[in-house]
Parts: sequence; structure tokens; C-alpha cells
Amino acid sequence: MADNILTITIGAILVNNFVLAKFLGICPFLGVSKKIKTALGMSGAVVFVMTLSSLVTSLIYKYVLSKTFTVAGTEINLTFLKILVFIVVIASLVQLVEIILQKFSPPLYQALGIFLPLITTNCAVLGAAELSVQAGYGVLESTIFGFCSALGFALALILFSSLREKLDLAQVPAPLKGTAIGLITAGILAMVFMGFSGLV
Amino acid sequence: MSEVETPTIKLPDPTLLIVSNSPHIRGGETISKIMVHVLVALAPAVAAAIYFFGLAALEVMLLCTFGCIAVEEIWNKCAGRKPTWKDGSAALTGLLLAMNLSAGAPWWICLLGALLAIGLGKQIFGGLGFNPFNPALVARVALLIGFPSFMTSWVAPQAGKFMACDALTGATPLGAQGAAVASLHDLFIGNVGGCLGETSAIALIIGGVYLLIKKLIKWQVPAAFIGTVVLISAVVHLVNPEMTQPPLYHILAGGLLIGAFFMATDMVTSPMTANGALIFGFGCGLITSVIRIWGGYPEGVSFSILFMNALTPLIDRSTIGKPFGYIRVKKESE
Amino acid sequence: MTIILTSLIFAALLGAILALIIGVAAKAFAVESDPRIETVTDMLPGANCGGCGYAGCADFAKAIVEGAASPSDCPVAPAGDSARIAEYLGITSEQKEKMVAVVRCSGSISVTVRSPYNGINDCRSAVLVAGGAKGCDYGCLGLASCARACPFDAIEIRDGLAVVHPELCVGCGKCVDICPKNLIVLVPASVDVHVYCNSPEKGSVKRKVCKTACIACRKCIKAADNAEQMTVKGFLIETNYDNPPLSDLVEKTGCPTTALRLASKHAAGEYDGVSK
Amino acid sequence: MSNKPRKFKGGVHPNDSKALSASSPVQDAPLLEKYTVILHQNIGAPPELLVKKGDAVKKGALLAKASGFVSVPLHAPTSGTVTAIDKCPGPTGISVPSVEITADGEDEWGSPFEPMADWQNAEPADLKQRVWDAGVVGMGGAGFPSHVKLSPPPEKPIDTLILNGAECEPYLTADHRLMLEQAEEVVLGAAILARILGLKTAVIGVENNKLDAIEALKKVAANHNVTVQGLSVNYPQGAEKQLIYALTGREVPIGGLPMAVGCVVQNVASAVAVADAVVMGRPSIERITTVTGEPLVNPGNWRFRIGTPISKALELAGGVKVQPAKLLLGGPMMGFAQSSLDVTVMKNTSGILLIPAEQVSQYTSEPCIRCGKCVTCCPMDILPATISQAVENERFDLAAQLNVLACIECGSCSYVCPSHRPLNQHFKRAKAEIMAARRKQQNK
Repeated sequence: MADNILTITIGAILVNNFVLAKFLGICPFLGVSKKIKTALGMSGAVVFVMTLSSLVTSLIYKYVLSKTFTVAGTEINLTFLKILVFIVVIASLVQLVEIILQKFSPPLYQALGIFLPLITTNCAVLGAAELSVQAGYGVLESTIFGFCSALGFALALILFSSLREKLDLAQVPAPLKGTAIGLITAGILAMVFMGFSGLV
Repeated sequence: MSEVETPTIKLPDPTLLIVSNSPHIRGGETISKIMVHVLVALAPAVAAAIYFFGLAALEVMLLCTFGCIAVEEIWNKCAGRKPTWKDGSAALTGLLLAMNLSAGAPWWICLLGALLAIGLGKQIFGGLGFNPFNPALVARVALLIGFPSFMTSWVAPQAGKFMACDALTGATPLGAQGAAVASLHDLFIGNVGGCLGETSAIALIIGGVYLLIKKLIKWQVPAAFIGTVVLISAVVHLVNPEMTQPPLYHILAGGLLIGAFFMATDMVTSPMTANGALIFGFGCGLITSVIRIWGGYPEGVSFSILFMNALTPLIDRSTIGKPFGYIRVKKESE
Repeated sequence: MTIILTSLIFAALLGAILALIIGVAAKAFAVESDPRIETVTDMLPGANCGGCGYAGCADFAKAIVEGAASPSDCPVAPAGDSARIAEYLGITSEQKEKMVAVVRCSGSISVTVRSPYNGINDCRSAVLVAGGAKGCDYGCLGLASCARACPFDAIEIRDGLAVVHPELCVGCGKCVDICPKNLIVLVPASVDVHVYCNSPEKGSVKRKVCKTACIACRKCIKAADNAEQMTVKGFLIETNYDNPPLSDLVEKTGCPTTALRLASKHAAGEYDGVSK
Repeated sequence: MSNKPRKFKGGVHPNDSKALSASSPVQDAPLLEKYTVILHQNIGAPPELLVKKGDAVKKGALLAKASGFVSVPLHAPTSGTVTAIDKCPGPTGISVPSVEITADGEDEWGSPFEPMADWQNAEPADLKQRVWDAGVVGMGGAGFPSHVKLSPPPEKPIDTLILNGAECEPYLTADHRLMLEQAEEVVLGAAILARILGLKTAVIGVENNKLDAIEALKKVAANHNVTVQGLSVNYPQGAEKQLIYALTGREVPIGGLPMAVGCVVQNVASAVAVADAVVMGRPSIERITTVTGEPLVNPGNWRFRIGTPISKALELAGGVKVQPAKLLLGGPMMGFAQSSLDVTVMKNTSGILLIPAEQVSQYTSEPCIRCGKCVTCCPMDILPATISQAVENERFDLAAQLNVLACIECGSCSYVCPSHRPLNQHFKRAKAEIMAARRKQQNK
């Protein structure tokens, strides 16, 4: 049931990389990758949020949602609340990060702009929590899974932002400048990541 | 010294004198010369491919090369740019693409490959010099994932017979298990199945040495690339021989030689600084070995080079190093 | 029924705990900003052209809210918008006269002496190489730095000379700083008579390198209604934009080198290649 | 001083085509009837004009005095009358103020100062004052006032005097002939400069493609305690920073001056000018210039007086066989392209050069294929390719980050670039824009 830690790590970072293989978290991936500095900031925020949210959600799932209580005589099982609880936890974590960032590094807060609160709706974060539940990971494994998939997200984002900074200097045909060439490059990158399939 | 007034002293006409920034003289290098030299370096591999796979190989090469030139010219015409086939880069991409296809590849695969290589791989980023990924490999990987059956229909080599063109699906040395493993001798001269450019090791080595002598490629890339593959395959082979073939086999088989000498050293998509080239080569070698030994695909060279192409901007940024006379700036001006 | 109850209680409880944590954090790390800035930014045209002298519309909005700038400083916004902003913030904003750019040079390739130049096709780069390799050291190089800088495509390069189309020009002034020869000035849109030359050299020197240079023959001063309308600067005559001449001055003067021109006609190209 | 010269990183090897004029001895240019002396011949403030139209002047008389510390006086190239104070085309393409002197034929000396016979124990301050009064500037091509170089601030001690005889630019042989024919004055000049700086010795760096010059210098170097060091032939060996590194292993910081590493570098021609000023009491009014190029009838080296028009110089060399593509002042790698023959020789004009059409560099600015040739050949170890792409996209912030200010504009990268990109012009543009932005920042 629980694959060992190594396969989770390689699996989450390279083989089924959240952005380039599972295509989760594309909107911040495209939105924030204009400059490497903002990409690093975003990666930091996402790693922090995903790791903590995987930990908290797996704890809540293990000790509350998957249990069945007997309250006033009837059997109760709250697993159907799973998505709602996950989203609430992620949203509050993001709010926490936003406040801390606004206080301690306003330039990064300015640079990330709308994409910082958007981490709440970032399907990569919710995806990590959901996937670790589906895969039946324990608390430790799902935290590692959350952390590694965040690292995968960060790797793809930094790689992609350095590519976009180089393309910023290229004479890309006018209609394709900016996001369009970004999407095409991301497509080729995803194709390259398929090379790692079957690794794990 | 009495100055003899020669009647016809002609002075230059000032209105025709060209004004430009210095320097006013230049070395003889041009882009087309470089590309021609690389094409010459590919000649032995082309000859070997035709020798082993017959006219079918020649047909694939011609289709790819002229397909690429045609796509580039059409793109230039639509984009309103002047024709650029003279610099030879489209022809080179075409030939390298052909080297990645098997002799049995149908004609439409070649043309589709040309479209992908030049269109998606190069012109969409702005033409020569701006593409982050090696165009020929973009096309190969796209075709490999899109049409796995066509791309892996290897033709068994018929040394010397030119008209043999029946597609026998003999496995490639890398994919072969157990008895079908080719002998080192066959691998060396090229009497094995596989892509046009991947078979004859001797031809590729000749081409590679030519490139090194002519200083058209940075030696760090092939050295680090092949060195890493040898190192990892040697270690893994020692630990558990069934896992993988011995290092020498790894070098001669598959696309390692053509990858290391012609694909990874493509100037546009590899790092400019010397230590950047070392990191690039090491990365390519590492990923190739990982994919070959543990990965799903038998051949990892294309994926590794493309992955390192994606890393090149990052490598360039971090290996810029400090300019001459930087050491004292921190004390004095900051 | 109890399952609904318990899930409600559980969700409420979880919400309360998290709200508590965030409330405490919000208090500990509070930072405040003025909400009016966003609304003013939306009311501005959003071209971020920098004509107001600020980095962009948001920056300009912040300056207006703090009273450091007046809404009418925005050259691009139509009069109605700046009035609405002023009224929203409850401040007064006086109306500014519409300004238009003019390139004070008529030296196209056909009328000037130029050396063959080989290098970057950009005025600010060419000026570093022998002053742009043009006979006249003060003339327009026609390599389109201003045309590329104009966010409203109001400048056209015709036969190696930059020509401003007054009807398209918004007067944001971006071209003024770009021109390496400082040929472009912002003038009131109402004035149509300009001297298209900027070289302070003697008339004889100018004539050797440019057929349409102003040789300071002062015919336009004599023909003007009163002498103050045209100012004399050494060997160069300029329109006095505080007390500008009327548009009929160009016909009345009959300028020998057609340096004195009407902006509208110059933009339409009626003086191209015309030189006595 | 280290005895074995270090090799700096990078550099290119253009064919030096010095053979055209290396074997022809220096000839004195005959007296012309008119000289147009450009007023501003030095880096720093232009001198203040003293004469007006109609004044009679002697040869070597003061035409203009220095207008500040970083400025040098200007002297008359011959005796005659000032016939015009006007403008003439300058080497940088812009017309510049100039003084026109019509010669009276006597060529009669009227130098404002006397020779200092006993210079060995003259005060260094007097010697430096003489260098300033004679109007000596760096004759390698920069034209930096020599007396400024010779007065480093007290907190920057100087321990090495280097004479630059590298002359690494192709075609030019002026310094080579100077060292061959006037080795004695070169060494004498070195000794005087050493005395001004309070040093015991000096070293003359000469590229190994001028072995006869090295021999000539070595013969006389001993009696003034001056050493001669052969240098590897590698353009830009003659650049200040590369020369200092080759001879002392020290790296001059970016934007810094040689005095920051305790060195002073003077061109061999400047040293001769110092010797002339001190020992013969003559102001700096002439210099040896190579007039060369394949299109020329007979290329050679002449000693021209400042103010000699290029047209006269080309006539001396017999005019051209075929129309050249370019006329340059200075060397082909760092010289200025001219569009008029009326430009006149200045103190820093090391060469008058005609480049035939087949050798001239045509900048077509094809896209950069990132071949890395410019990266390997750049002596300042910066990334020319990336900087030029940043400049093409007006990203001067990125260019500044990539240390474009360290660029010495030696032209090696544009020389090797297979895409014929005007890299040098990109960097000149980037530096101009960055400096303009900084000035705007300061006075905001």
C-alpha cells in the first residue's frame, strides 16, 4: 500500500510532475513566470502552503473524516465533507501567507499581486491533498507527497520562467509574443517530461 | 626629400566613404561556413546510412532536408522576411532530423517531421538563434510520442545491397534482450538496426573529430556527456550486470554518439560559457543513463538533450562568472 | 437529522478556529492603503504612456489622490474624464491647451548630403557613430527611434525624415526625450506655422549640406504682421509660440528654401523634394 | 616586476598587415602653407583660446592655455599668422572649433620655455609642470592629459611605471618606427617620467612581433635603469588593463584607473614628447603617424605637425590606386571612420588608414546563433552575445547587470562574430544610456 519514500519523491517531482504531466496549477504557472524573482517567490509560497495543507488535511482526514462516530445513536461518517474542509484549510493557510508576505516582503507581495490569493484556487494544492487521500497515504507520506509535488511545481516554474526571460529577448512573431509563446514552450516542455514516464 | 609632384594623385571620393562603428575589419567566419562544415562532418554518417540501409535512407534524407528548407521559405514568405535558406541551418536541421528517423519511415512522417522541426521548433520562436530547443529533436520526440509504431519500425541493415527496402522490424541494440544483443564489432561498423544516424559508430566518430579539430563545437559537451554515461553504466553494470550493458556497448549503441557530437552541441540551444557546457554535458549524460537503465523508453538521448536545452538559460545565468577586474569593486565602490 | 447537525457543528467549529488564527495574525501584521487609488486608476485611460511624468496610470492616480498632481496633467484623457476625476476627489482641475509635437527638420535624403552609414538602424545608436554620418550635424537621421517610441503611431518616416501627423499626435511627449538631436518640441496645436530647421550654423555652411535649411534671410520677419511673431536666434529663425503668426505667413513670405512650412501641409507631404 | 609576462584571457589574432609600412623609416612631412589646428585635443576640458584673427605667432607659441587641471595648452605648429578662428570637421564626425594658421615659411621657433639641461636633479614638480606646459597627452589614441596621470592622489601610491609599446592594432607601425629610430629618447622619456613619479625603474612592454624594436631599446635601456619586456602577440595586448595584467598580474577594477593598482601607463610616443619638452624645451606639436592601407600607392610613416589635413597626408603617400571602402583615423579595430578629407591630424592620431572593400566589415546584424566565440575572445570576461540581445530589446537594466560598463570596446567580439553583428555599437549605446540614466538620477 504505502510505496516507499523514494518512489513518491521521484514520481511527484519528475515522472508525474504536477504541472507538466498532470497539468495542475497552470494559471499561476503562466501568470507568475515572467520573471525568475517572482517565480522563486511564488514557488516558496506554494511549497509552504502545499506542505502544510497536505499535513493538516491528512491529519483531519485520518482522525475525523474517515472515522465513523455514533452520536445520539446513529452512525455518522463525515467523509463527504472532505473537499469543503480541504478548501477551507488551504484558504486560511494562504491568507496566513499573504499577511506574512505583505508584512515582511512587500515588493514580493506587489510582484505576486493577484496570484498570491489565487493559490487558494490553485488546483495543484487541492490536487495534492486529494491525490494523497486517494492513494491512501498516511500522514507522513502525504506530507512528503505534498512537499515533493510542490518541489515539482517549483522546478517546472523556475525552469519555465528562465525560458520565458530568454524568450523575452527573442524576436517572436508579434501575435505570439507573451503568453502565447509561453504556452507553446510549456507544451514542448510537457512533451520532454514524458520521457521520464515509466521511470517509477 | 624633395617631393616629386606626380601629376595624377587620386584622392578617395569622400562621399563614398562608409561610416560605421569600430571595428572596421572582421575575421572570415560566417554562419553559412559553420553550417557547411557541420554538414561535411555529417557526410561519413550519411554515407554509412546509405551503405547499410540502401536508397530508402537517401530518400528519407532528401525528403527531410528539402522539406525543412521548403517550410522555412514558406514561413519567411508569409512573415514577409527575406529568404534565409542560404545560411544552411534549415538544411542542417533537415539532415539531423533524417538521422533520427528509421529508413522505413514513410514519406509523410518525414514531411510532418520537417514541419514540426522548422515550424514548431524554430520559426515560431523567431527564427535562427532564438529557439530554446533543438529543432530536430523536438520533431523526433513529437513523432516518437505521436506515432510510436512508425518511429520504431527498424529496417535490418543489408550491407551493400541498395535496393533492399522491406521493413523487417529487427529490434535496436538497446531494445534487444538476451541473444539478439549485437556484437561490438557490428555496432562499431554499423551493421545493426536503428535510426539512420545511430548505427555506424565509426562514421560518427570521424565526424565528431572533424568538428573538434575545426573548433565548431565545445569539446566540454561531448566529453562530459559520454563520460557520464560511461561512468553510470559502468557502476550499474558492476553492481548488477543484468540491469544494463557494459559501458562500451552503451557508447556504440543507440543515439549517444550522434547526440553527443551533433545534437547536444548545437550552438543555439547549448550554453555559451565553457563550464556551462560541462554542466550541460553532465546533465545530458545523467538523464540519458537514468532513462536507458530505469526509464520506460529504450533511448533517452533525445529527452535528455531537450531537458538540458530547457535548463540552458538557467545554466547560462549561473555560469556567467565575474568580469576581469571585478574582485576589487566590492571594496572600492560599494 | 443528527448527521446534518454534527456536520454543521463540525464545519462551524473548524471555521471558528481558523478565523481566530487569521484574526490574530491580521492584527499582528496590519498594513493600510487608501482604497480611492483603485477607483481613480480605473477612470484613467490606462495607456501607461508616461505622458503625465509618472510610471503609469496607477502611479499617476496615487499622485492625484495625494494631491501631488492634477487630473488634467494626463495628456491622453479626454477633458470629460479629468473633470469627473476632479469632481470625484472634490478638487478643482484647470483645462490645459492641447499640445502637439513637431520635428524641426526638413532634411530628407533627397535634399541633404549624407555619407553611407553601416550599423544599427536606430537614431540613438547611429548618433554615437560620427554624429549619424549626416552632412548637417543637427539634422534628423530618419532611423525611426521617435516613430517606434510613439505609443499612438503619430510619427511617419518619409524619405529618411521624421514627420509628425498633428491630427494623430496626443502630445504625450515620449518622442521629445527619445530624439538624440533634440529636434522635437511640443507646441500648441493651434499654431500651424513652423520653421523646419534647428541648425545654428551660418547660412553658407547649412546650404552646402541641406537645400531646405533656414538661412536666416529674415524674409518671414519682414512679411509677418509684427516682428515679434518670429524670434531670431543667431543664424536661425524660430516661431514665437507665445505670440504665433497666422497661417497665411507662409504664402506671404515665399521662403527661399521652404524651411518655413505649414505643419498640416508638411504632414501631407506637399513640400517633399520641393526646394529652390 | 615578474619576469615572465602573463597571458590575459581571450583576445583575437587579426593578420597584422604591418608589413605594408613597417620597413619604411619615418620621414618629416614638408612644411605646408596652411594648418587647421583643432582646439580640443585632449580628454577633459577644452583649452581657452588666447589668440585672435590676424595675430602673428612663432612656431611653438601658445595658442590656447589650459582651462583647468584636466586640460592642456595648445601650441602653434609653425610660425605664421592666425587667419581664421572657425570650425572644421572633427575625427568624431562632428565639426569642432579650430584655429587656422597660414605659415610664413620661416618656421621660426618661439617656444615659451627653455630646455632643462640638468633634469636628473630637477624637482619632480618642475618636471611635471613642464610636461603640462608642453601640452603632452596620451598619444596611444585616448589623449588623456599626461600630467594628470603623473599626479596620483597621496592615498594611491604608485610603484610601477609602464611604457606602452605594444601597438597591437593591425596596420599601425608608428610606435614601432619610433622605438627603432629614437630608442634613446624613449628611454630618456621613461627615466624622466620615473623621476616625476619618484620611481627608480620603468618597464617598456613591446609585442614580440617587433623584435628589432626590442633589441634597439634593450641596447640603451640599461643606462637609465629601464627594463624591456617582450609580450605575446594577442590583440588587445596594448589595452591599459591587459598590459598591466600581463606585466604585473594586477587587475584594474571595473571603472577604476590604473593608479588604483599602483601603476601608471604612458605611450612610448608620449614619453618621447616628454623628453623633447624637458631636454630640448619643445612643446608637443608633432607626432609620427602611419599612413597605410592596400589602396595607397606607397604607404609609410611620417612625422606630421598637428593641423595637417588628411588630404595633404594622402598626397604625401602618393594618393590611392583604387577607391577605398573606408578612411579611418587610428587603427582598424578601434579607429574612427571619416567621411571628409578636411579632418586634420591631432596629437592622438596614430594612423591614417584606408581599408579596401574586400576587407571591410559589413554589419548585417543577422540573428545571434549563440556560438560563444565572442564569450571566449572577450578580454574583459563579460557576455557580449547576451548584452547585445538585451540592448536590441532596449533592456539597458539587464545590460548593466551583465557588467557592460566593464567593456573596453576593443572590438574583438565584433571581429569574430559570424553573424556580423555590430556588438561594439550595442555596448557603446548601452553605456551611453546607462550613464545618461545615472546622470538623470543624480540631478533629480
